[in-house]
Amino acid sequence: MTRLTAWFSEGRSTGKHTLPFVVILLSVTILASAANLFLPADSIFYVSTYTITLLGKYLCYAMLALAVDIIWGYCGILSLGHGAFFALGGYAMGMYLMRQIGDRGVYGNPLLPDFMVFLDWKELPWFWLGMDQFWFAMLMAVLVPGLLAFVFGWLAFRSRVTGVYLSIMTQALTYALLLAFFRNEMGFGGNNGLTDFKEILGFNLQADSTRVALFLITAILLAVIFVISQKILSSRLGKVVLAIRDSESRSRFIGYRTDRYKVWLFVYSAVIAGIAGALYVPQVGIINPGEFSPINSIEMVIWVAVGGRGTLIGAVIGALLVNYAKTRFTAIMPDAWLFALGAMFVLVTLYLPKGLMGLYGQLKAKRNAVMNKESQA
Amino acid sequence: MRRITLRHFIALCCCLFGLFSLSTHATESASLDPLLAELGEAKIKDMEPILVKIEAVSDETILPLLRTLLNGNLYYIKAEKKVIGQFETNGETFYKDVFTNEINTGIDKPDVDKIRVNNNLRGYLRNAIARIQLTSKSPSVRENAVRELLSKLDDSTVATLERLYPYESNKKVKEAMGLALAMNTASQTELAVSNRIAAIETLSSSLENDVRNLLTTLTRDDNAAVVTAANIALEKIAQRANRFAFVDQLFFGLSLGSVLLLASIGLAITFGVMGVINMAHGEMIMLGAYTTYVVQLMMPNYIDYSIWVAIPAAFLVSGLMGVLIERLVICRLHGRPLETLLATFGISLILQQLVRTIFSPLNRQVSSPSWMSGSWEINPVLSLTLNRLYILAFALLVFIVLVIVLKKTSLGLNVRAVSQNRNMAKAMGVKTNWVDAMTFGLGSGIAGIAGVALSQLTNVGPNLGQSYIIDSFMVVVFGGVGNLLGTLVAAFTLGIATKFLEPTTGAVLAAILVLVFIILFIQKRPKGLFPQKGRAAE
Amino acid sequence: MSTLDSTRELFRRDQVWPFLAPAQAEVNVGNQMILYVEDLNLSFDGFKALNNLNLYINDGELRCLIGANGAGKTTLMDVITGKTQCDSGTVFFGQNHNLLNKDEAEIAQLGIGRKFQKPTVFEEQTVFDNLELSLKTDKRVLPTLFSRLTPTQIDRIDDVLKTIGLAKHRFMLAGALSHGQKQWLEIGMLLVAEPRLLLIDEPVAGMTAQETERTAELLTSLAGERTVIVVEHDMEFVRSIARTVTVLHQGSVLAEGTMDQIQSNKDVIEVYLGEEAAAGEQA
Amino acid sequence: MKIKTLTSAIVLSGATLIALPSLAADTIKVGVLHSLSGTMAISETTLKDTVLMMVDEQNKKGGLLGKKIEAVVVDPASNWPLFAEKGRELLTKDKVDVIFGSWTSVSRKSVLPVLEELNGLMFYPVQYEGEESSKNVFYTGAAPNQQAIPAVDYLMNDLGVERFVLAGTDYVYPRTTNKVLEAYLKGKGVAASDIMINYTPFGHSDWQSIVSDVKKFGSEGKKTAVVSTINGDANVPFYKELGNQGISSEDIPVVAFSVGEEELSGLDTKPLVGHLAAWNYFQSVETPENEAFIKAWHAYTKNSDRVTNDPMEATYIGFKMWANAVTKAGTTDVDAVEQAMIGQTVPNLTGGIAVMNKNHHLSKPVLIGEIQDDGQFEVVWETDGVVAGDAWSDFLPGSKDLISDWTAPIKCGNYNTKTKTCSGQNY
Repeated sequence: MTRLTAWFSEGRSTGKHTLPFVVILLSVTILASAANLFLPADSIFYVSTYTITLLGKYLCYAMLALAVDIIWGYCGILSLGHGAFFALGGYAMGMYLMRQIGDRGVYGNPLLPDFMVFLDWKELPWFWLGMDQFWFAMLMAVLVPGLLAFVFGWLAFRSRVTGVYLSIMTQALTYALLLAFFRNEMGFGGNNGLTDFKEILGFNLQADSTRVALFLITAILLAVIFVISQKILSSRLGKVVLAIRDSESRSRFIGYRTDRYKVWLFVYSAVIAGIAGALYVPQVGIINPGEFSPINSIEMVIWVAVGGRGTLIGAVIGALLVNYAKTRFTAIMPDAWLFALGAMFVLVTLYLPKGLMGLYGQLKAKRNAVMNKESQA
Repeated sequence: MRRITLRHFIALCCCLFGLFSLSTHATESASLDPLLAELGEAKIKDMEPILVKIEAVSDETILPLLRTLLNGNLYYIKAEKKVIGQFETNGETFYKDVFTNEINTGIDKPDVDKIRVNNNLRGYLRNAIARIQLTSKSPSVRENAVRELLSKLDDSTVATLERLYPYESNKKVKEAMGLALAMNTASQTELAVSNRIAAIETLSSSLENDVRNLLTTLTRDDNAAVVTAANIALEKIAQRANRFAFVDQLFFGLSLGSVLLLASIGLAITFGVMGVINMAHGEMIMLGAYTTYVVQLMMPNYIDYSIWVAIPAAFLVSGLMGVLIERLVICRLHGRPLETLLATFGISLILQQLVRTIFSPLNRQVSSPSWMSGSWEINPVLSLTLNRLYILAFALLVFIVLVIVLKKTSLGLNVRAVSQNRNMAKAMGVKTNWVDAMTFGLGSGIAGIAGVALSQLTNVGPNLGQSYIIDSFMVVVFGGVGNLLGTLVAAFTLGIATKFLEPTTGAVLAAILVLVFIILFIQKRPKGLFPQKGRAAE
Repeated sequence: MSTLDSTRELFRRDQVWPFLAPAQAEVNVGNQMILYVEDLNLSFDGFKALNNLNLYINDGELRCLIGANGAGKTTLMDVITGKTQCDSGTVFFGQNHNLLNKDEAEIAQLGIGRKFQKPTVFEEQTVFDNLELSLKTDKRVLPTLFSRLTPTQIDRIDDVLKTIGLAKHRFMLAGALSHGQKQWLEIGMLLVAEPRLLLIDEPVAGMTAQETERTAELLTSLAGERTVIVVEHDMEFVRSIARTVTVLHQGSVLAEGTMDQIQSNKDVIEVYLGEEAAAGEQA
Repeated sequence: MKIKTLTSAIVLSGATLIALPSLAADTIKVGVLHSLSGTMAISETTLKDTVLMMVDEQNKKGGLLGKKIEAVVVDPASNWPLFAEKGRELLTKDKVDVIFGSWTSVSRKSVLPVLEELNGLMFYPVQYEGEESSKNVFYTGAAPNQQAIPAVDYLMNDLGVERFVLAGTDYVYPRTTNKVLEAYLKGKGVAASDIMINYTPFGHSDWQSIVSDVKKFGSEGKKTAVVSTINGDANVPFYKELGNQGISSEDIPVVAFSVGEEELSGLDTKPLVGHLAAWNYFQSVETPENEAFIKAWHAYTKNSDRVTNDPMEATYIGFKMWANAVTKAGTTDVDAVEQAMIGQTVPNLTGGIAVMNKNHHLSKPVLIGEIQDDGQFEVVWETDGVVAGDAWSDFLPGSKDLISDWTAPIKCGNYNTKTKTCSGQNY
């Protein structure tokens, strides 16, 4: 513990964006929430619940982008399967919320969720047991993605599956899960997934106050995770991770067990994704296998690419920007949206390999280099 | 109660009129025309008795009429109370007398209305045709006629068969008839047991479903001897049937494998040889499929030949698109495979949406040429569908051609040179840019050809590519990147594996299991089935 | 190999079973030997890169490996550092560490440092970070996460920065360094790691004359406390540093001895110096 | 000075306060919640156009309650969570009075909580699995007992089918429908060995094994039929495989619940002639209403080849009923309209009258059609009169005691007739 505190208090070069980011994030969320709760609906500054839930969703995506960025931007592992971890976290939360419905389901069965009743299942499958305990469900929300990531990473990184192969394998992983969760026999509600949630920890999910609370919690967790990640990545471990990204074999030759570093970072990232998923579900009110589809996972990557991989702040900005754009576009001209998205992929990869943040970073780096050259001469 | 619409009312009156006309003509020799008139005006459910009458009064000459009716091409001219056939060649429809075949130009769509038929009628018509055909000239026709009738052996049919059997010259027809008669004998409880058992033994050599069903009923016969005989016969049949069933499943596996091969072989070049992750590969396939559609639009009357036009066309379209993509995007991302992956994914989105906007999100109708539809009946339990046979052959052909191109031609040489050591090749004066473009074009073009083949199996829509991209990647990675043979083996392995899993696990689980297997396999052998060795691979 | 052999291997007198051996056992250099390479064989589909190669390195010596291209110099280093698996043979570090059943990281942690032909440094990080990463520390995940630079470590890095002459570029991105500077940085990364054995592949390629000179001094100064194996084509440089020279040819040792002995060795002359002279002029 | 600004501010804000309702007042807003992109766009864009067409016509007739109707279209992009989000957007930002939308069950389930929370009103125009009745939703598509059961009756009575293959895509609609059918068939004395159930994933494209299984299953003497709840894209390869393996509609007829004119337009129907589909509407039915509707549709889409289908009729009926209900209630207030809806009647496009029942489901005739080579259906059978839609199937153990009745005194979506209790209501 003392070590931890020491570690946090330590004056290492944490990213200089961190403080402003946290401040802005929290102040905005708090203002928005207040505006939603205390202002009359007809005032100009009133923030509708619709906007609140929308923002909440964006923040979950931002958290997810953070997870992808940590693994891709910093360690060079392009995972096309992060949607899987997100969805697993989501399902854990979904199962809890499902159990909370209790006998208020349409069939009024105190134990079984509705979809089990009409598939006339007699008793609860074993993996649903304990899910009525919030703490247990939340434990699962981080444990299951973490475990999956660990097993997969352990196998993959030890046998040195790298680069493109790994990306394709992760994609296969999420695809397999997609197919699996579509099956009704799996006991996760098949294509319809889990929905019609009533309350969380006894608070009515439909109530504005609950929504605002969820929104706030998401924001706070995002800030916390941001700071921790920033800390980790600016520690020596962060440097090792960068070293692995730039030249894995070299890092091995100076004595780092790169596979272990990768596994643990992968797990950490997966856990974040899981948390994001768990926060996402109560705010959008449904979780279904669609979340596993490979397309989603690839889209997450593009958020990061746009914002700028290798910078946490970039990931967050990317996620917010792209999703805002999406909401706007799909409303104005639905057909054009896919064109826009596609073009974004191509242009960003061609002209902004390091995204928006990278643009700024590149320029600065150049200037430094030039100055150094001069100082040499 | 059913509501009476104008149409029904008319129909009703006409029936009455029909009956009336019948009675008037009763005195004369029963001629067809009034019956036909009646037929033309009857409602579907009232048609069968009329057809019975027609069959009764007519001989082989009626066949064309029945056939036209069966194909739903028989029309009725209200004004003249006559039936007429509608025919269609080269896109334009015209009407001609079904018996005399003389073209009747005076008639146009509005003056006629279609005599519709439903399943029951079609069933009846087929049997009627068969009954009439028993006395046909051509042996094969007679044989089919007999086999057609096996399922409905009523006394009259049996009688006819018995009458015809002695005079039958053709061996196969005689065999078929013998079978029919044997079935009859076997089922006759009042006959002597010995005859029945003998009959059963003859039956045991046949694979016909009707025979099997008959025997299964016989196993419930009250005569013990018959029962045992029937059981033995069934056993014998079952053994043979199982062998064929296995062959059948193997074929399914191979055919799925050929589809996977076609889908992934283009990728094996772009990904395997060039190391480019082309997420738009699926869309290349899609473009090929849509090319087929467009070709068919342009030559609606020559569907049978359309494929031969479509294949080169698809190759060109997808190939050119591939070259375009390579020049515009991929060549700028050299040595950045992950970025390539993202960029090409963007391209795939754009292409999909493009197709959506041009051809609408609806699936497009691609009709299969007549020579590709239907199946090759080896025997009653084993029949291989033609289109899949052709596609299997086609896949192998494409593969061989590709191998030859890569091994023998100068392009192939350059491609291999570049893939092994780009800089050295450059130094040797190989135009690497050109080679890259060509290679990518080749890969995409082959994907286009795959699209042509797939358009015969599945629906041609914007999502066509999406459904194959992951499988293709699996195949290539599993087979070992940069190794065409590996791709071949992998494709067929996965195809057969899936098909043999399916019966036990069901389609979904089979797919999942195969995926998981590949994931684990790659952990064990990161370089696939046939890895590239040596320092080059580092 | 057969079960009998494997059991023999298992019960060898001269080593304890891995699970009994202490994790970071001190390298046992009993009879002055630090590296034992015995009948090493390796072939890349058909081509024998290493062919019954035997090589013994004394503790604290500075050994030069020379040989034509494809003689197996780099491959040998690959095998020693665990980058490549050999087909047969044994490689022991001291008497108690069998290198063949260790991976790169373990070998590096035993104190074997390597410098590559073409300099590989972490281009996205500063010179200082490059050195910090290669410090001799506990390199497991958690310790690394919570590790902090101790003053001594910082001093250590500063010393090395001075030695390699990059003191004023310490906060510059390694990627922005010149080729020669990268060479130096890589050598520096070896130094901070305080290894027992340094494997150095063509250190002076692309260095100016005086840089080469300084490298020579550095290497000679290292020898003694550390063991150094240098692979080099530049014969001048070899002559300037070498005490013992080993000539590799077609994957096995052709000759071994002082520079003069080598030069007078006739088969060396025929198979090696001829070509090398030519190559030397090119360089 | 200060006071001036203050007063002006008050005036302004007051103005806005007045302005806001008056703005909302001069049009009636109809929300359209159909996917215009993504996988479901294929089916749903058509329904969007239908609603817009209906709105046009209504406005030509002078709108409703003397106000113009304004359609607000959003795109949930076939992404289920987005249905909830866009639904909320329609109800809170655009303040629509009614929503026409959603196709798949999951999208409806996704938007349902939002509707009940904000007390919105939605018309759901697609045949579905039943087992639901919400105060805020009117189901104008067919319930299982309006499609599946008549179809099976037809097979048994008219075609003498004794063995059944229940083939479906693995999601809730086929699952439920097949459960209902299984129970029903067993009730009719069909042996379990004569029922084969098979589920395949979405977009399943390799049907070889399954079709050959069906062929085997069908070759055992008894007349066999396939009851297909196969969804969307999977149908084309399925029918192609049927054709190629030489299964003609006389040997083994296939009766489909999800294949309509729209789906057929995507494939070559020659090999399918004679296979069946059960719907409440076919384009080929000849009634004046239908002819008028088709003409209007062609005029609106400026494309005389566009086909019409059952969900379009459902949308048509839904819209007309809503319009009538609003006129009857004299307001667009949801609760008033909801009550006014019950008992509304609108002439079907296929003749006869559709009635909105107490359980928010329609009474409609059920038609069975044979596929013709021109991609149309020929009606071969239809129910005598109309069939009332069942919200809760009598053939499922979970729901046989449940009924839905939105009139006083019960006013409940799932009322248990045994325990006399009402459960699972969200308000």
